[in-house]
Amino acid sequence: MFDIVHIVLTLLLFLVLSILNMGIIIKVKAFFGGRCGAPVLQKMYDLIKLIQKSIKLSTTTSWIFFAGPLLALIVPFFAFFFLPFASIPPIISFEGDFLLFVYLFGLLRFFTTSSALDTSSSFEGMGTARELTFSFLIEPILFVCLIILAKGTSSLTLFGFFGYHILDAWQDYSTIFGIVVVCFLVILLVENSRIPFDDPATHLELTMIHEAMVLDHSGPLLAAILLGGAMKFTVYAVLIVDLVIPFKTGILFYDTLIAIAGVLGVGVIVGIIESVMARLQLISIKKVLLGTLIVSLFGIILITR
Amino acid sequence: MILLVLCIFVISLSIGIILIAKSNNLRAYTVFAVALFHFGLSIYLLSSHVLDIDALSKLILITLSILYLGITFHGIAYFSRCQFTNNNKIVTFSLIIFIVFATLMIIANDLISMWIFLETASLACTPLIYYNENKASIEATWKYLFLCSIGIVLALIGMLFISYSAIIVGASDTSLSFSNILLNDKTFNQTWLKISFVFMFIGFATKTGLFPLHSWKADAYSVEPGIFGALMAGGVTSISWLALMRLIQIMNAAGESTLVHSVLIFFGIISILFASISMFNQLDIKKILAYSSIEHMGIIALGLGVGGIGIFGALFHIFNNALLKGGIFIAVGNIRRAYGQKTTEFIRGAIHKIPISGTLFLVAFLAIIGTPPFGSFFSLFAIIQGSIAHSLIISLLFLLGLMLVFMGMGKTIFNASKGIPQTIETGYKDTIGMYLSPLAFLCIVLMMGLSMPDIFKKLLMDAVLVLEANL
Amino acid sequence: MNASTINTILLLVVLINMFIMGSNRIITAIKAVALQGIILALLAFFSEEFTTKGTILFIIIVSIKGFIIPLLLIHATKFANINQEMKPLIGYMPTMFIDALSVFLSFFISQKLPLLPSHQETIIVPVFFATLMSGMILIIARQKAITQVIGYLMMENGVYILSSMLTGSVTFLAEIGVLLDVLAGVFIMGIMLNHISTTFEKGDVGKLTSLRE
Amino acid sequence: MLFLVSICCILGAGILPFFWASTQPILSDKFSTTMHIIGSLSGLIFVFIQISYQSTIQYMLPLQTMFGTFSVRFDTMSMLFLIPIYIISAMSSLYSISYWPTLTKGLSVSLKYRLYLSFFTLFMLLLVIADNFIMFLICWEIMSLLAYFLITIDEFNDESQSAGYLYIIATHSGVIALFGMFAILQTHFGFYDFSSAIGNVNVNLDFASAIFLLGLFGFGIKAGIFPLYFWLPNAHASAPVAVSALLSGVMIKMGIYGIVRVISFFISIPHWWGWLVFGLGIISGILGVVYAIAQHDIKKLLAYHSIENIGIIVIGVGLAMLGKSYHNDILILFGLAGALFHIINHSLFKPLLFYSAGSMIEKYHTRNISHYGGIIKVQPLTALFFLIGAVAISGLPPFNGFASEWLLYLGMFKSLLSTQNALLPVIGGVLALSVIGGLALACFVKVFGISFLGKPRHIELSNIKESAWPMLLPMAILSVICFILGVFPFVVEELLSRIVLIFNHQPINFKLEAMTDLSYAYMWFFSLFALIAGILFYTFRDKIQMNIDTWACAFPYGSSKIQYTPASLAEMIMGLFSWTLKSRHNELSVKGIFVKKYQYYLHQNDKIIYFLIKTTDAFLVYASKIRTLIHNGYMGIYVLYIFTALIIMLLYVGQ
Repeated sequence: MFDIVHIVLTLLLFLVLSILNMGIIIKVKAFFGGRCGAPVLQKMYDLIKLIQKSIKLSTTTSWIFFAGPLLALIVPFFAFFFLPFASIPPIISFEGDFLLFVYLFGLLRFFTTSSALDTSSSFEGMGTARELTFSFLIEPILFVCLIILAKGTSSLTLFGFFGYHILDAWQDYSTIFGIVVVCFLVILLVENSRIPFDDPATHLELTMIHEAMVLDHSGPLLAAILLGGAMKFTVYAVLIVDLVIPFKTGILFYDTLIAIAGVLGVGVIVGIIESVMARLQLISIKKVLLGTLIVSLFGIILITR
Repeated sequence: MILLVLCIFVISLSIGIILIAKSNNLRAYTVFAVALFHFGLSIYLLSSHVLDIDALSKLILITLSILYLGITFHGIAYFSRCQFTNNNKIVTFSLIIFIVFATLMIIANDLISMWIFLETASLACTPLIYYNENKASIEATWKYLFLCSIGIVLALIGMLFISYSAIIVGASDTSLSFSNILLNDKTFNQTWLKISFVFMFIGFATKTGLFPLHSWKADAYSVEPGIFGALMAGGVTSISWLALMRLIQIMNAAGESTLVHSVLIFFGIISILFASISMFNQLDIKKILAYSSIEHMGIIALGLGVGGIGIFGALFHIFNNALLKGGIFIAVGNIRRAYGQKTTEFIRGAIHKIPISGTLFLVAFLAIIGTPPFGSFFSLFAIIQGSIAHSLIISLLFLLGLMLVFMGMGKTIFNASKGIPQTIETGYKDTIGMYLSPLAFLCIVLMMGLSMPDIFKKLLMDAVLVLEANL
Repeated sequence: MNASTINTILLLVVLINMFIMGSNRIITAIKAVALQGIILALLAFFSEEFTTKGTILFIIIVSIKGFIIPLLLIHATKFANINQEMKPLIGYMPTMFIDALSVFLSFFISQKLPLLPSHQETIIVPVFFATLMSGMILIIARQKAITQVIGYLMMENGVYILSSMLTGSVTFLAEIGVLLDVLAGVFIMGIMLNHISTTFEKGDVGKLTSLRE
Repeated sequence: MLFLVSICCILGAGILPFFWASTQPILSDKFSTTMHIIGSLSGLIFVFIQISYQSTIQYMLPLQTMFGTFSVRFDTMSMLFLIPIYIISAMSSLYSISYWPTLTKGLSVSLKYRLYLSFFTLFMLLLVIADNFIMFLICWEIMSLLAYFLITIDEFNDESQSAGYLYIIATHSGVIALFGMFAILQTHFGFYDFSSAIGNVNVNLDFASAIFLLGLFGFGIKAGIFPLYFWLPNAHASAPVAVSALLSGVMIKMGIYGIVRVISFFISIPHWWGWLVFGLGIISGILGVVYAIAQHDIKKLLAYHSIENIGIIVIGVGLAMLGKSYHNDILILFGLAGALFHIINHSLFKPLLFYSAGSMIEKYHTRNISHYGGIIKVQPLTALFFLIGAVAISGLPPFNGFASEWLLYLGMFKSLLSTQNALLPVIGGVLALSVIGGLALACFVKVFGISFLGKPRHIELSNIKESAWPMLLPMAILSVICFILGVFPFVVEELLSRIVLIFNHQPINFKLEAMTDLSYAYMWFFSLFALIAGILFYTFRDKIQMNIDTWACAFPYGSSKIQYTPASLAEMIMGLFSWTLKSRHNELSVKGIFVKKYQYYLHQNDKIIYFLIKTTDAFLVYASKIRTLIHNGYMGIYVLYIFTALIIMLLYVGQ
């Protein structure tokens, strides 16, 4: 009984954190811009507003158009089931769960891109092409990180990666894990289409990546996508926090507090990055990602030495 | 004795009929009757011990007899089609002469008479090439005749040398009967023996058509009618292989088998490789069969050269090759008649235009390149095994050659047999007389592959024993 | 007949070879080959003991080699309107040079071969090789069919040297050498037939090089 | 017994139409299909019984050749390969009721089609159970030939004729290599059948490498491993769809079957064998998918995906080989099990994709996906099945493609932890699989998005209807199997680990066990999905209004041709792989103020096939020059050959 309550509470916390994080990024950016900025809960208001609207569909769309937003909502939520948060063990954990974790996001990508193509808009086609290319490029980086983590912690579950052994692993492989953290940060930025890889706030369709794909989603569908995006961000943030804050106090309350602070901290960092950096040229994104891949390969060489 | 009289009677009767008869049909029937008689005779010779002939001769005899029977059966239908265009007096006469001398050559028991009969039999084929009486056929005839004559001269020189090699060691018996040559293995001077081997090998190999002695083949096979091509590619080559195998026997007896083997392997490999690259972009379906013939001569040479199970394969392959070449040449002849052309520029979709001959053509092709479960596959496989037991490099070259052959030959054959036929109307239709013999040949080869009769297997094994080098 | 006489006559045969190599008219070459054949027949006849069978053989060979075949050839050239030119594929001087080389080669080879003592002092074997090779060279170096027949006749003369002089005891083989001449006759027929078939078309009579890839 | 029944039924499916197809064409098609399905069902029952009894049966047949008696042997590996043969051939037969009706295609060609189809199935069945080498070769060759006749069954299509030619030369070259391989096994090792050779060939002897290389070449051509896949795209593209499904789904797996069998002969394996196979697997996997993205011809694209999947399978086999040579049991177990599982999976989803592609091609008479668009509107079921196939082949959960890739990944990660040796292949394999996965996803988003979604580009959709049930039913069945195998992959665990024993000759300390956890996770996922989707649907079902045009930057939506094309969608990824591609495009030059009608094309093609064809052409020209040179018509020259041969031989004898 306690377990179910536990789970529900964690999931609720996760939802709240997701919405908060988006607000925090906006707040940080506003701070750097010298503005006051929207309230931290602005995103929630947006979602509520969107949910009340009706769903306007283009005549070219089909049921695939719904699959994208639906999965965008479900997959990040489900992915959180695999992650340890603070000292709370994950709901599902088995050998090789990290592969399912990665490939579920693949499934998500399949359907978001498909639903983008469902509109027959050429902007969305453009966005799809970019999204596919960049996600294809970060795939190997992610796997290199996973190899390093698996090797470093000698386990094959996400819980194992970020759970009990992580502290020892940090002591043994601090440099390499540093690389992993950087890689995860890059992955987080790319996957969640943040600056410098993509600008979610741009107004020009031609330069968008992820945003271009959701041009035709309206009302509750857009709300699903936005909430899903926020959850996805938080999932990655939790990954980073689990990695960066390996030590546990052993008391659930403090651990949770630290973790929450960590997740919000990731939001702050991303906000800072978005404020101080400009968006990269499309062409140079490939180079940056390839560079990251090479850096991560160094990590592999170091760990298997 | 009675047999001899009977033979002479049959031969003279048939020649008489051919000379007197007024119609092409009657001559064709006569030749077929001779073939039937010959078939019966071969069966009799195989089963009895009237003539003391060895298994090698028996094998070639039965091969030739089956082939000849099929060809002459096809001849009945064939000649009745061109009733009024060509007179077949000379051709049928040559056919009779050929089979008579070929048989004599097979049962000959000394080198000189073997040589004479072989040359006569091969010269008897010249009218067959000339049958169409046009410019191309005369040139091909000329080349065949001339190159064969060069071969004849060289073989004669070889025999003179072998007798000299007997003289020089002061042997008492200098006659060139096989029993003498094979038994008294030390009565020859080795140097002269080797030189004579070279001359005789080149001489006889000119008739088999190993590269680079092959030059007449493509011309002769491409100009003559398919039915005669069948006889030459199946029959003449087989009997000249018999001559070559006698040579091998002689050299084995003299303890020079290593030399023979290396020579055979060398010629085998270069024949296969040359034939394989010659087949590319070859539009003439008869020429491609000529090159295929060169290739198979190479395969047989290789099989005999590598020894072991390769000899078995080679002997079996002689049999298969004779029948398959016979079958495919007849089928090609039918196709050529149906289209009036012999290049794939015009021949397309043969299996639609003349379904039975076209299909036979395709299947015979598949059998020729060694598709299981035809007998040719087993012989080929045995030769591959032999060559692998001998040397890996050689067998790899061999396999490479086989692949190239398929690439080159397949293109032409598939183009010819598949696709959409052009509407050339020649009025030709398949009749049972036109396709029965290739069908029968294919069936025999297939049967040999799936379940070889024990009697035939024993024959092959005995023939292998004859050829095996007792080092 | 002693060895030196035989050698002198055989040298004459070699000289005739050279002469044919150098001659640029077909009729001259035909006549030279005929002469060579007669000389060889005489040589064989006088080097053996006198027998009736030998005489008959001698008469047959002289008539075939010396008269029938050459006359047939000459007739064929006229019948088929064949130009008297040799049409060399390789020039006259190079041919002669190659032929000379082949003679040296023949002598070189023959030294290495084991021979009966009686044959060692004569030059039968080298002359055989030289004549054989000369015939081959003529066939290779000249384009026309008729010159190739001449070359073939030379080869055949070479074989005759071998069969009559070296292996005299195996007379049967020597006799069947005559059969080769029959072939030569067939060739000539072929040339005539070719003439018949090509009279109506323009083309190089007697070259027979149209069948190729 | 059941097996005999199945063989007879399948035989009957091919032969019986000859008796009454002329009078009752429709009924005869259905009857033939029924026979085939009955045969397959009885065969499948036989297979499952055998698997559950775990017995190996061996029969001698009354056919004796000089190279041993024909014999058949049912071991676990044969059983595994029998399953797809039965399923897919029955599906193809069913599909053909609509796809190849006797009524419209013509009597004689349909009879041939049915005949070839049943014999093709039959010889594949016999091939898998053949024990004697000669019987194996016979079945192999006849199967290859029948495939050729099936590819070129459309005589009026020059494309399929030339593709067939390419196929047949490739496959025959492979067969010749196999002749060589089996000849070595017989002469140097004295083995005449598989059962005696398995685990008995000592690798230290000479010729072991020759066996391996010849086998890899011969079987690799059939499987379509880089760089021997050159025949595959064209053959798959121009064959009838039901045949392509069989070729891609089943026939090319026979190559893998051969490779695994050959490797299982050896007691131990040198390191370089495993590296070679593994490297070839990686290259074919990546290049296959890259070329697939570049393709716009849907069947060719699927064909390249076969190369990719074969690459994945070969990676697994290579891992198993490396495991064997490095004594790493985990790699053997997971590598081979993953490969075998992927074989089954690929043989399910690839036919599914081919069938659904065929259902489109049948209606629109073009294979070029840039002409399609919006098909989901008129053929919703085809679209659904294609989508399932696409998700499965991209290796995404919850379908079977993911399950097998997951197994491979897991094996690699496990061996990463357990030992220090063979780290490099593991890392390489993981990266390769991830790259392949990402690219495959991109590719199928492209195919699915371009052909089914959006608006029709060149084709009028108004009078097009969904395909008939015989075409849909096979897709439905395969989709269901894909889903079941994806969600409950543990059903094959036992079977796979038993086959690994055949390969390894000795027990393995590890077990495949984690697969139940996967199903458990899926259960969570599905319940979550149902919950959320249900709630959302219930809440928002009234709010849907479908009455606007797509957003076009505040302009009215223009022509449907302004949609993204397959080329433009793939351009960005292809930019990364431009060095492997042969591209051809016209100048992009728009002149003047008022732009006139302008066409731009971009064709990106396989550089390797291009290179091979170019070299072959050059070789052919050279070869025919040699022939012309040698066969020049001059008699003197011919005599010169004889003369030269004489002189050379004399010199040889003289020395």
